Amino acid sequence: MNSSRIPIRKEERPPRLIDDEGRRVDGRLPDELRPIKIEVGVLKNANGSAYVELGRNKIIAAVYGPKELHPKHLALPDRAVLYCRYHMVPFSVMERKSPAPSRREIELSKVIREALEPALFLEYFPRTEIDLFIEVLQADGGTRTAGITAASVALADAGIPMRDLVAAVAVGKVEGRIVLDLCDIEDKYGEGDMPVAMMPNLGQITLLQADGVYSPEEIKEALKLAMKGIMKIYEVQKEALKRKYIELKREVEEDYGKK
Amino acid sequence: MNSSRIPIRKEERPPRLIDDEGRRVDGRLPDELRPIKIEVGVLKNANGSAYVELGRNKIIAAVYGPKELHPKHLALPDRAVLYCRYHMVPFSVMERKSPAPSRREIELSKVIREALEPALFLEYFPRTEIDLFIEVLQADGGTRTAGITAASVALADAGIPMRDLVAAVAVGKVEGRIVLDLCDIEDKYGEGDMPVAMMPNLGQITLLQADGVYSPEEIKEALKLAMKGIMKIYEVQKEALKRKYIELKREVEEDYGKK
Amino acid sequence: MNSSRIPIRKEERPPRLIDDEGRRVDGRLPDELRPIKIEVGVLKNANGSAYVELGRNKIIAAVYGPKELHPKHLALPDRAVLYCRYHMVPFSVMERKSPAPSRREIELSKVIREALEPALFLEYFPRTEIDLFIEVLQADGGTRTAGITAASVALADAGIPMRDLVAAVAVGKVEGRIVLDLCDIEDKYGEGDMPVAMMPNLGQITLLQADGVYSPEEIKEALKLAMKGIMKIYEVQKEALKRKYIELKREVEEDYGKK
Amino acid sequence: MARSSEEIISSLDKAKIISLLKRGVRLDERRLDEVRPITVETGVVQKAEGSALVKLGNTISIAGVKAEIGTPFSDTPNEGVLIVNAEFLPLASPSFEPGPPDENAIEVARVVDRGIRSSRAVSLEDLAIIPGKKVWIIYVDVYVLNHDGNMIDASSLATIAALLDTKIPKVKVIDGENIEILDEWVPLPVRDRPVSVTIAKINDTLIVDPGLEEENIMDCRLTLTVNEKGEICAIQKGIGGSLTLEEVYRAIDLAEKAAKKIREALPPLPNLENVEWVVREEKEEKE
Amino acid sequence: MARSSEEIISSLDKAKIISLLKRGVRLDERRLDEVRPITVETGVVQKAEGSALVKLGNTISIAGVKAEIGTPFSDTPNEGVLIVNAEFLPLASPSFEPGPPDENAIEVARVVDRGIRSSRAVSLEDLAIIPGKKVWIIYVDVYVLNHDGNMIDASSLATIAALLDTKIPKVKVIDGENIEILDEWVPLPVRDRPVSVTIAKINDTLIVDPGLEEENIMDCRLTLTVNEKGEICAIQKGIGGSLTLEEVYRAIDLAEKAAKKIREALPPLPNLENVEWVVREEKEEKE
Amino acid sequence: MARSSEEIISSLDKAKIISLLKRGVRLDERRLDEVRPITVETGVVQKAEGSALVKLGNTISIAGVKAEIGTPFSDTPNEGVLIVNAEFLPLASPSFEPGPPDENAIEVARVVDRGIRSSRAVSLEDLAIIPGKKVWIIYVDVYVLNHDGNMIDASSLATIAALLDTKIPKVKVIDGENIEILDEWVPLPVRDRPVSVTIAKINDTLIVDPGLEEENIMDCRLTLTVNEKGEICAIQKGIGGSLTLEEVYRAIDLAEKAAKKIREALPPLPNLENVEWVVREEKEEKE
Repeated sequence: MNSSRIPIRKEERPPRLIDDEGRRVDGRLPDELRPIKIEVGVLKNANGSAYVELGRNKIIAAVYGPKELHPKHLALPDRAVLYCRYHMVPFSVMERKSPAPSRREIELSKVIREALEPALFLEYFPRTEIDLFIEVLQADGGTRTAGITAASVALADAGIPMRDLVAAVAVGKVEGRIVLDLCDIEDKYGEGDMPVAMMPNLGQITLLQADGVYSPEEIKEALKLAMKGIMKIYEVQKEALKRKYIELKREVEEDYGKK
Repeated sequence: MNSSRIPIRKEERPPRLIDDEGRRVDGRLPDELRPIKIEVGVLKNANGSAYVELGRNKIIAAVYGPKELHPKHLALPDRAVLYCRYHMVPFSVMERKSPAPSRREIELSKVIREALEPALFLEYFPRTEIDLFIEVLQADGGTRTAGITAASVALADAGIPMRDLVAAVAVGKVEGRIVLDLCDIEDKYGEGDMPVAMMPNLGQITLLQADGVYSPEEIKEALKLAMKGIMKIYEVQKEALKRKYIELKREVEEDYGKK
Repeated sequence: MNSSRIPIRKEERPPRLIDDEGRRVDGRLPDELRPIKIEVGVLKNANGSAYVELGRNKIIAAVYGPKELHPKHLALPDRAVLYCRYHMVPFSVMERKSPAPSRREIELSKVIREALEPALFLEYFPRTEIDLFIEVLQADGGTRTAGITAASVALADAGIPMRDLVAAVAVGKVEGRIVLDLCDIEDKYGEGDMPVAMMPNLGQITLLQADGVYSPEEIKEALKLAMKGIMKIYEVQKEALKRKYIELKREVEEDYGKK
Repeated sequence: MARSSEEIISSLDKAKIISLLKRGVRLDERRLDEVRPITVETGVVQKAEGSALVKLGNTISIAGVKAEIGTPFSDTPNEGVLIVNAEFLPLASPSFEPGPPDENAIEVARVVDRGIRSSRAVSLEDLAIIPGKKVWIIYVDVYVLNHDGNMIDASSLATIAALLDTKIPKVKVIDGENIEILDEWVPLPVRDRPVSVTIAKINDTLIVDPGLEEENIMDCRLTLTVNEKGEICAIQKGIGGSLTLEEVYRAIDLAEKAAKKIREALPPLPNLENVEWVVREEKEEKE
Repeated sequence: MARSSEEIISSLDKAKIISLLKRGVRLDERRLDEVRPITVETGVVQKAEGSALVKLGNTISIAGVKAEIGTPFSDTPNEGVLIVNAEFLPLASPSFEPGPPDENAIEVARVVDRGIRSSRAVSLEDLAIIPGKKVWIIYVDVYVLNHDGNMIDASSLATIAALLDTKIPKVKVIDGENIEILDEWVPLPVRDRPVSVTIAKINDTLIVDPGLEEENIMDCRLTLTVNEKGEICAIQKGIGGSLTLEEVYRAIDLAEKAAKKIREALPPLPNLENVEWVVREEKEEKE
Repeated sequence: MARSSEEIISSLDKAKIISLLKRGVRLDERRLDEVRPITVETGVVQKAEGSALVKLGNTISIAGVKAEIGTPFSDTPNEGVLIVNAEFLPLASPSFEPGPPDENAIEVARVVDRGIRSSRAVSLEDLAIIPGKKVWIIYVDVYVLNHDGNMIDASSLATIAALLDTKIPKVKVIDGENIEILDEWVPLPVRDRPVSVTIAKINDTLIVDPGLEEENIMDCRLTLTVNEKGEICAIQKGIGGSLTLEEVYRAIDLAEKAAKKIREALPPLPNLENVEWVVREEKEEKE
């Protein structure tokens, strides 16, 4: 709340967010995803981990558990507790963010947890805790959904039994049009942001939020577009997990070969 | 500590706090209480609750317990622990108050607890906790004493066995005179404030504080005036409890009537 | 980070920190300690305590324990936990320090603990805690080392079995020369500070830190000078403990004498 | 993170609620799409610039507005600042603990804030006094006094009612630099009345405005905030559990209808024609 | 909230103390109205603007004063600011834990502060430098080093002694705007020496200056702060338990007498005649 | 304070490591004075002014630099401000908990900071914009992503690499008062590349760059930071345990050699010839 701060990087609003040919600020069409890359098992210590790049987003997720829960009176007799922390490193954004969790980060940690819970068989691990940590190393719009995409892969990598993967993407409204996968300039200067997560195979929505103003029809259009994007992301998730599995297989075989 | 803040509501000192006829800023005589209203059982979830209006003070008190105390090593083997939190909502005062407890609120929570403890048979409930929450919705001078008045009724409403009710009022010194029940202008611009709580039937003082300068004789005069006010408040407390009891009786009878 | 603060006490850099005759700002020679005074058993409640004056440093240390550790899951099955808190009172320095522990105080609490641990037979007291509190009442350069000197005496006073006392002193670099026991002006305007703690009788270094730039040879010179200072301090520590013992003996004898 | 004690409900109660819902009936005899009785009382705290006490059945929220003059955010130098803070008071429920707002209270505050911000309910550009330097800072503090389910809608309603009740003093700016607070009080520029409606899903049934027992067993909730035009201006899915697309569409229908009903409990929008929040005066040039 | 371990005293000890008190005798052989031996040493910390170490029996408090130039509170623009902070150091007692001040330490700070403020011991209006803009901020930090009962009186005494010991530099204000700190140090404007006296009630007996064992079993305490004229300038009842009117009157008598005695241990009031804290200078007009 | 679970290692493992060390061999087959493979990748976070990801074996640290314009410290009015903050992320190890930095993370930050400050690696006097009023504030945040031992050296390396990667905009000062940020980016004035080398002592053997299993059983560690000239510019002994003078001398030798090797992984120093961070302009005099 201090306007005396002089910003050293300016992100000015471009004159148009969508041009006459329907191209967006980064050249994408309204229903086009940004380039996405997923790597599995990037951290040695975690039971499962994944790294996601989506546009300039760089996000890492790690899973520890199931493990004993301290203090014990917080344990649940009939299922595991899922703990989730979404966090942005201070240099992930234009203006340095305090390392302490903001109200925004606390809310997002909650909705991300609630977006993943429906996919997990938490009842298989009573009295335990599964810890999920999401670190945003660079933020470029859509970090919560990219974080869910990463987290879901990390949970699978940790061998936590799941009903389905959870894939997520944000849709939104930019110059009156519903578009897929907002980048940060669209997020900042557009008219609305609607993050969606689904279990794609089960057709179940596990996260839905929105700001901005929408007619009921626009919401329907947005959700359909989101589903389209989610299906693509789902494929990339599965690819990444398969790749890890194949690598693992090769390593194991090589190990045997050695002997 | 920032004088750059521009106050949007001015509470200027009136030229006189007591006029030639002995009338105070709000027209009261020196030994006159402000209008008082007490309602019992205003909150459904609490085991006991009360709402007090005294002048423009609006205060709500709620009691939960006796209940199990966590963590257990804080429990006492021979009596219940009374926990008390006095809190002002941010918009209860002219200048917005931070919602976090101030040092003042921490001190008042302590002295209020200590003003009520002597009235309670805490030894009847070993190893348990009784929680008392006082929220000041609007503050107008004398909130701690009005809070005690409310809390004592809420404790009775919760069925906690008591030696006596505790009734409380502030007296003080305004333009050299000892007056009863200071309003906030008198509190701010007067010469002293002396909050007093008593178990009226037992003649026992359970809270006594003062700021300002007093001769020993003035203290005696002030305490006598406080007792007078306390007796009136005590009647209103008993009235309120009786009314609740009668209503309850009627409801019960009506319920029986239905059948 | 607020230059609008107007300092009311100026500590200006003297034109020379060492004069042509090798005298330092307070008249000492490079290898000279400041006057030191140690008193044992200055606090009645603590199991052990010591007060140290070194130059204008005034430091008090107290030990409680070995005692039961709460919460119990922090206890170690094979040894006592040593807890250490180094703290400066707000008025111990030129510019008032916030009473909350700073990052500096947290680091120093850690290195002081680690400087004392090697001297203690912690394995004699499994599942317990030994608490060590160091309060800097006035700071004059070298508070961490003077704090260790005090703490070690307080531990001995508490009867905690020790391999050796720990004695400590800072050396440093001032106008290119290695000097013993920096005072605060030398600490502030000199080129480097190197706090050292040892178990003098065992020839073991238990604390070693440095800022400033040193050639390997300068480090050797500095460590030798530190050892020299430490030996002197060690003598004062033992003197102080002996004095306490003699006093105690006299008191006991007098008590018997009375009878 | 762990469900609080109150939420551990016997499987008996759960079975009962579900079997009632299957017959289209609720524990408290409401219809599935029926909101509990609402009362909105404004002006309850005279020392606040605006205030409202809302009862939604037995859920009680109080909101108060305080206004100050302060510095704008660096990325919106020409707008006033609106800050919504929500707290669950320990007197409201045996499951609330004293302490700073937890994730649940923060979620409520942020959902309420989002509805107001998206609908541009308060036109913040009217609250700039000296652009880039001095603007109105509007604090809304919402406190839940009794928790009987659906704190989001109760808090949202209390917030917008308190904003509608708010008056701030007109401000004079002299020579673009000096501020004088006038003794003429004007309504806050409130231009929409967004209403949030929470739908709970219990075992494939959608119900409007869940009560506490319903919340304790719901699979998930969806909150939709609806503006005066019937547009959706904020969405928040909460609690683990999931929804199909069709369920989302049905929830939107339910919310649209309920919002109209709920809005009737609110005071009308203020008449802002000819209202000025800042007057500017240039003193004669010094020679 | 819960009594600390140290306060759980065997009923044997309690019985012993009470039976002694019935015969007018105390554990440490003091009379009922007798204060423990007091020593007050000022100037113990040279880097502080003022300091004092107080021993009240085996209870030890140290207070230090630091002065800064800062901004006044908005409701008292023409007064300096005095802030009293008290902490119970963990080295003072096995029952103290490291951490920010708890309710007990806060109570001590506020009672000490109240006595000084009510008696106008420090004339804050002398500490305004540029009214509304720059004033002296006087911090007093009181630390209890050893707790053997009655920390309020020990801390109160250390505070007033440290204030009496305090010197601040004279300040020059040039053209009503610029501040220059001069090298001439003047005493703080201390104009009264309020003394607090704590009376404990144990089983209907009133005793002055309770020691730790007495505090552990007392029914309640009443602290009365007495100014130079013998007027009462602050009262604080503490600890559950209650008092009759007559007991309050007796406590006042006891406090009046003890205060006179205790005040003898304090340094005298400074001579403030002809002392100026701020000098104002107008530079020649620029043409 | 208590050793974390991970650190409780079976005595079997300990015996194995020690018996290997006696034969001059380490668990991972390194020589005693051998540092694990190092990779340094800079520019990994484009929104940061500078960044670097460092792998030291399986220990991973990421550092990012953000620059702001702010107020200098009152005791160094003519210097920019450098703030190093280190955090151990809970995703880095099963033994790390979410929460503010504990004593271990604070120690890392302060040791890293000390090396940079003592070696004057960043010439802070170049970062003053308007002396006493406006200076560059340089924040370095170092995060450990995977902990496999020796976080100090990994964090120190990431920090200096990120600083070497940093570019800040040139600033124009007009009439000594107004600041304009130009669109010309210049390297941060980094003039030395201090490298920290941590030596562990296990049972009288000194080893360089301890891995996690080695750290868990080490008696103590000594970190020596070495500048470009081969001088020591920071020392930190850590962990209970002790060293003889001779061991310190040997550690210095080991550190000198390792530092040269490690420095090869760093980018070169920037060319600062003719680089200006601030340009000053006087507008024509007003008449």
